[in-house]
Amino acid sequence: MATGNETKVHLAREHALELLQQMILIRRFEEKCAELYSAEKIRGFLHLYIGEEANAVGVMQALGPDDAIVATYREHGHALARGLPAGEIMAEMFGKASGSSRGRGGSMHIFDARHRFYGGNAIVGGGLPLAVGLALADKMQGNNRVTCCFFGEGAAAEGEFHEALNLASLWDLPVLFICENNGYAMGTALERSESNPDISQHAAAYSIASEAVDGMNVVEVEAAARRAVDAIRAGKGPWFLENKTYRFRAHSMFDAELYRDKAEVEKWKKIGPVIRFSEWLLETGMIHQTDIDSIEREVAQTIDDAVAFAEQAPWEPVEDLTRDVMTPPAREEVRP
Amino acid sequence: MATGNETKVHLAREHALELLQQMILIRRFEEKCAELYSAEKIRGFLHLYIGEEANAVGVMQALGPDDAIVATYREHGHALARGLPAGEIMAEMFGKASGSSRGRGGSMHIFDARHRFYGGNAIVGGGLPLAVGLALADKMQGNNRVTCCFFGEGAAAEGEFHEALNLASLWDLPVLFICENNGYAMGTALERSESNPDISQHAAAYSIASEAVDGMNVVEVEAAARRAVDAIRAGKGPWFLENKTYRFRAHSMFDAELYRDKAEVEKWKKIGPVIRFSEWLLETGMIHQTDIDSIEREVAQTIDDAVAFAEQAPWEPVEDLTRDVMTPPAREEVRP
Amino acid sequence: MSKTRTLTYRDAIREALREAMQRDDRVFLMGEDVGRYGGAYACSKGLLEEFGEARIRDAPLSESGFTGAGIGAALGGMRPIVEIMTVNFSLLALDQIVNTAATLRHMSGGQFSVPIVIRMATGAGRQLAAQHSHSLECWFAHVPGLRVVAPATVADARGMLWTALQDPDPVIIFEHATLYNEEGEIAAEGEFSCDLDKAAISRSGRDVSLITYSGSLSKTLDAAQRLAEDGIDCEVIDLRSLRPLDDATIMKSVNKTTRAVIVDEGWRSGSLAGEISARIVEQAFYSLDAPIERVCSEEVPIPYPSHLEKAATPQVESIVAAVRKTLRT
Amino acid sequence: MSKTRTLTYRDAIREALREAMQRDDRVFLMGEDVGRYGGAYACSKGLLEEFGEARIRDAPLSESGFTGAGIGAALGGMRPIVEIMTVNFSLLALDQIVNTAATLRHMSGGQFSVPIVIRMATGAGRQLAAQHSHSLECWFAHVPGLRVVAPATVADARGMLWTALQDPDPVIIFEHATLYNEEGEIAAEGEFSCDLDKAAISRSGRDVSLITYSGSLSKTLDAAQRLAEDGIDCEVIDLRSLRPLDDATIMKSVNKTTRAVIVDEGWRSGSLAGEISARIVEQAFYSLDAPIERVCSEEVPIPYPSHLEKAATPQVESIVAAVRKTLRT
Ligand SMILES: Cc1ncc(C[n+]2csc(CCOP(=O)(O)OP(=O)(O)O)c2C)c(N)n1
Ligand SMILES: Cc1ncc(C[n+]2csc(CCOP(=O)(O)OP(=O)(O)O)c2C)c(N)n1
Ligand SMILES: [Mg+2]
Ligand SMILES: [Mg+2]
Repeated sequence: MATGNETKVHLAREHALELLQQMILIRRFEEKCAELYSAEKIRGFLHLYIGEEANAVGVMQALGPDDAIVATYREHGHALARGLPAGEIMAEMFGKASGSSRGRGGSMHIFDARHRFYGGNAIVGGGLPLAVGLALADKMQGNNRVTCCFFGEGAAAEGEFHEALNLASLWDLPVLFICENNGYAMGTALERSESNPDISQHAAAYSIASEAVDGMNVVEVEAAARRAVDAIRAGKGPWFLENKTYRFRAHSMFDAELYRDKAEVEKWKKIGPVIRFSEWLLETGMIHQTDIDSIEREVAQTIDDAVAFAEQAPWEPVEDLTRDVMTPPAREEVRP
Repeated sequence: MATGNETKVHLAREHALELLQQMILIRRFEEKCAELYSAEKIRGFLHLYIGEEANAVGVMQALGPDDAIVATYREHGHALARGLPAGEIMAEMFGKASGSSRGRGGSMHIFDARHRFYGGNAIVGGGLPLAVGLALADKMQGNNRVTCCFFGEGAAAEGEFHEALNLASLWDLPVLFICENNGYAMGTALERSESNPDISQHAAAYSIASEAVDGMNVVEVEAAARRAVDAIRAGKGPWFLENKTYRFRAHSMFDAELYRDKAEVEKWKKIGPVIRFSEWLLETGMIHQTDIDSIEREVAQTIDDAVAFAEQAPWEPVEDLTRDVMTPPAREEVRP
Repeated sequence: MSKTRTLTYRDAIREALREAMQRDDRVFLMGEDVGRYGGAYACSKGLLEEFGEARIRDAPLSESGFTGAGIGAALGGMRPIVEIMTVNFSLLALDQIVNTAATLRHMSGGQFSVPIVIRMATGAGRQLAAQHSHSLECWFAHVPGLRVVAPATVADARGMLWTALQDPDPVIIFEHATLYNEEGEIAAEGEFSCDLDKAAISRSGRDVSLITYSGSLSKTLDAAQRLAEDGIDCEVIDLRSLRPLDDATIMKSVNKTTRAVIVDEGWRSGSLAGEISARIVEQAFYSLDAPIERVCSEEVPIPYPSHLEKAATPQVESIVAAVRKTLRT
Repeated sequence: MSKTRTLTYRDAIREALREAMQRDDRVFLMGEDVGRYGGAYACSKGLLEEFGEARIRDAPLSESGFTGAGIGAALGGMRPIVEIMTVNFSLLALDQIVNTAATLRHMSGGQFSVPIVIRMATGAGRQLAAQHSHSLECWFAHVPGLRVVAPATVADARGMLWTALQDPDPVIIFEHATLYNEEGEIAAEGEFSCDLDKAAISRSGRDVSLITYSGSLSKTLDAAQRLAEDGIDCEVIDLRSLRPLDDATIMKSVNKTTRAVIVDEGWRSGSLAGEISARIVEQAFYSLDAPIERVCSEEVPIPYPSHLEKAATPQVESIVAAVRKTLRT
């Protein structure tokens, strides 16, 4: 995987394979989730990211291990791209004690302190002020870290979105805002919820630099994210990317999809991030079908392992019901 | 008083005197309030409008009796300019049963159904969604009415401001937004609360037409309000005016004014709406000192009457404490 | 009139919405995804086609904004029904509901009433975890200026809406998320609207009064059934109205049975059950033969896994145990 | 250590803020007008000059935004003190407080704690009418994941903040708006921090337990004083902590006196007083010689005029009357 601060993406073969591998992992992982949802292994709300993989995968390339991530209820992709163990994510969805959040959160609330992955927030817009605060803490402590906040275009109508953008800009905080504009908030098309559907203009109203990005193109997303992260690390305050993307599946497993045409979905599927990137790589000769086959095999193995891990993971004992509501005294920090 | 839909202000002598009279009434009324606050006749929070009179007076000229007003806790001026009886406003501040709101509300909560005066709202930004709803009701019922919503520039940072602007524009509602930008929200200067202190840019982000206006110049305010109201009545959706103004007094009677220079206040006082307008009228020869004297006399009488009315007004009996929490069954409407 | 039909709670709501829209052209429905999507819980499916976009009004994600707009529209002569998807999201609208809707009449000295109806889903039981499963009915029931109801039956889901719309003051309707698929019988035709004030005796009995509401009613009835097999005769009260509370019905029952168990899905501390217990002590202290028992949710944000979610909320077993406990003394 | 000094509640808070800032550089104060203006209630006057704009951080009017930012900053290793001017405005921040701060630890399976302190003014008594005078402590006390305290004395105003800052979980501190000018004695120097858990016996007595908190404490003590003149010996309990409640102290007192009166400025229906009453019934039923009395606010948005505001809220007279009533039976 490419590292360093260069804005230009070095599309070395190895990096290309890495990007493709991650997107395919997310795709297959979520296809499995849908299956397991039907099998009633996964319950509650399940929001799939299928079609939007290029965004999480592209953006994560630009972030280092010390940076922080805040995501939404549609966060399996972000969690996987961030490197959270697939088994723990799956166990979380099973509600098992070995899950990322001890099974307490489920699909919408995946957390991982080791990866500075701050959820998993099922309140639309609710993660934005949180991200601002994480960045504020970094700024006040002199850490050169970035907080990356993912949210949907639907969140842009919420007051919390605006309050957060204003604070981030006013205080010059190192926040990377990633608006994953997939055109719909549940069944509401953007034009029907925003008087001005050009989301990046809102960023401009707060004097935040912004860019619109093709969120179906992982290379473009990575490049834009690198530019943004470089600017943020250089102390230029927050940055806003609007990634134009699309979800191929229903909003959640309860959605009858009455609000959009099948044809529209099909049109977008043709330019899907996985198919487009892999075809392009094949065409340029950078990779071969055998590479894809071996990725698929590896991914299948990872997912099998994840499911096995989740299956055999223990349930939290009922006696522990009220643990982790308050921090137990023993763990209390003593300072200064 | 000039009526009709013309955008151009006919500054006939009579109209000029009317504008001046209203501004002086507000000025003297509030000076009296300050006195009565020291005398402990008025209690709670008292926010004076002194210095900002041109805004309420100018805007009200453009509105008809069927239009609706939503204001803030700094609303004595708006209430007077809207034509609410001074005695009832004063009685409200005394907490008497003859007050505009039966004394239940006090200075921050003046209401008057006869004048479609919907308060008096002490939650910064809280009136904006309300105004949107009033306008929505008009639109749905086919009424060609305008809802005029006053608020301070401090409100622009609140999420409710943004949610309301979006709804008004998205649904093309007849709302006239009047941002009274007096430079401070309590002790916080605009530059210290908005990453982009150009408030009208926020309106633009929602595709709402806007104009910045000299809020110390009553004639200019009236002209701008007429243009706005004409556009709204013509079905062009909401309109946004940013009136640049200044408050000469403290935020409330508790404010030590640590956050601004005396010199700044003095500078603004020199271009105060009353002094500037009256001097200009005298210079042009449209009015004479005797006109001003007679306005002052009339106003003094009005205020004396108002205070007398408030003094002699009855207190609400304690037995009626819980009246007007719920609508009594007798008053229930039967329909359809 | 003796003919009946079976329908789901969801369909009852849809029918009530439809009827209200037909009967009064001031009525409209506003909320996130009530139109094209058909409602998060599908309560308004099909209504957009019948009544159009103006009256089945999809709102952007802005709970405070559209709830406030509903309040304004009510002031302006309309009869809005605002749908908030889940009580957790209503936290974003509480400023408008509490600081404006509930106070406006009083602050204006009685000049302005706010005839708005706000519907929202509440409660746990669908494994939606800590940000979608709260039961905050007690918060709303605390606020003067609001009326709060909780239809627990299909008949009430069908009947309360129209009455709420006739009310000149704000009415909050709580719909428990586990009820939407429940079926019940109602009259085939006629007038369905019903009162909003009175608690109902869902089952009459002599030994102990079980007081409950909303999603806990059916669990409580099941518990009563199970206890009946052991010869314990429970009276079950469905509160229906959470503000005001129907003290008379409660006290009459407790005076008769001398024992009370309150079943409430709210977290125990500060629950509505606490209020009811306090009232019984104030009004029927000398009738009581045993301490009042409360069966409430445990003090934990609702966890995702089914076994923990069940353990966190009232269940038939915990109700049965509480009844046995109150009878042992 | 026996030397004492007199200071106001406001100054006690300021001193506590100052000390916290000096002791721990992770601590900062954030809120509307905490800096240049000196705080709406002047609690932070002078601190900007001492600690600078980064640590005495004026926030734009955006309660949800800056409260959420405080939560994030707490996650990020800081120890933020967020000031919300008045509990009424906290309605705009409840989503962040309840859906995020209170749930995050649980939802993350214990990985993330949120060591934030949120201070806010509460209560009536200053003629600020229906949008500035609520007492919603009971709402917060209902929520698992929060700790809620209400310093009623100058010593607690001085001492609770530091302890709250040591707590790894969110702590809400309610400051009654009528207390800021009150004076009290505290030690001249030394360590001021005090526990957050235990109720205090503010006056010990044998005849009846008066249980109260925050702004009602001094009224309750005055009532006890007046009753003492008639030979009635009241025990007065200052709850101090509203979540968790110190049941042990309450029950010990009630077991001794056999009678309880709860004084709570919240509206009666759904008040914290209801919860306390329910707990007494659950834990000390057989000790009770009379129904528990509640002295609460009337069910009305707080009106502006002084005589109505007084009538709406607990007063010495109403407390005295309630005590006499409970003793008559
Ligand atoms: C405050 C709030 N309101 C409503 C919801 C219900 N809801 C969940 S997802 C969603 C749509 C969000 O759309 P968007 O932000 O575009 O994200 P996407 O789902 O498209 O990724 C809605 C309305 C919620 N979770 N939170
Ligand atoms: C939601 C909310 N937060 C805080 C306050 C306290 N407060 C009252 S007025 C005010 C300043 C408002 O400034 P602005 O909107 O510019 O109006 P101005 O007072 O200058 O007319 C503040 C912070 C409030 N009333 N409501
Ligand atoms: Mg979307
Ligand atoms: Mg201002």
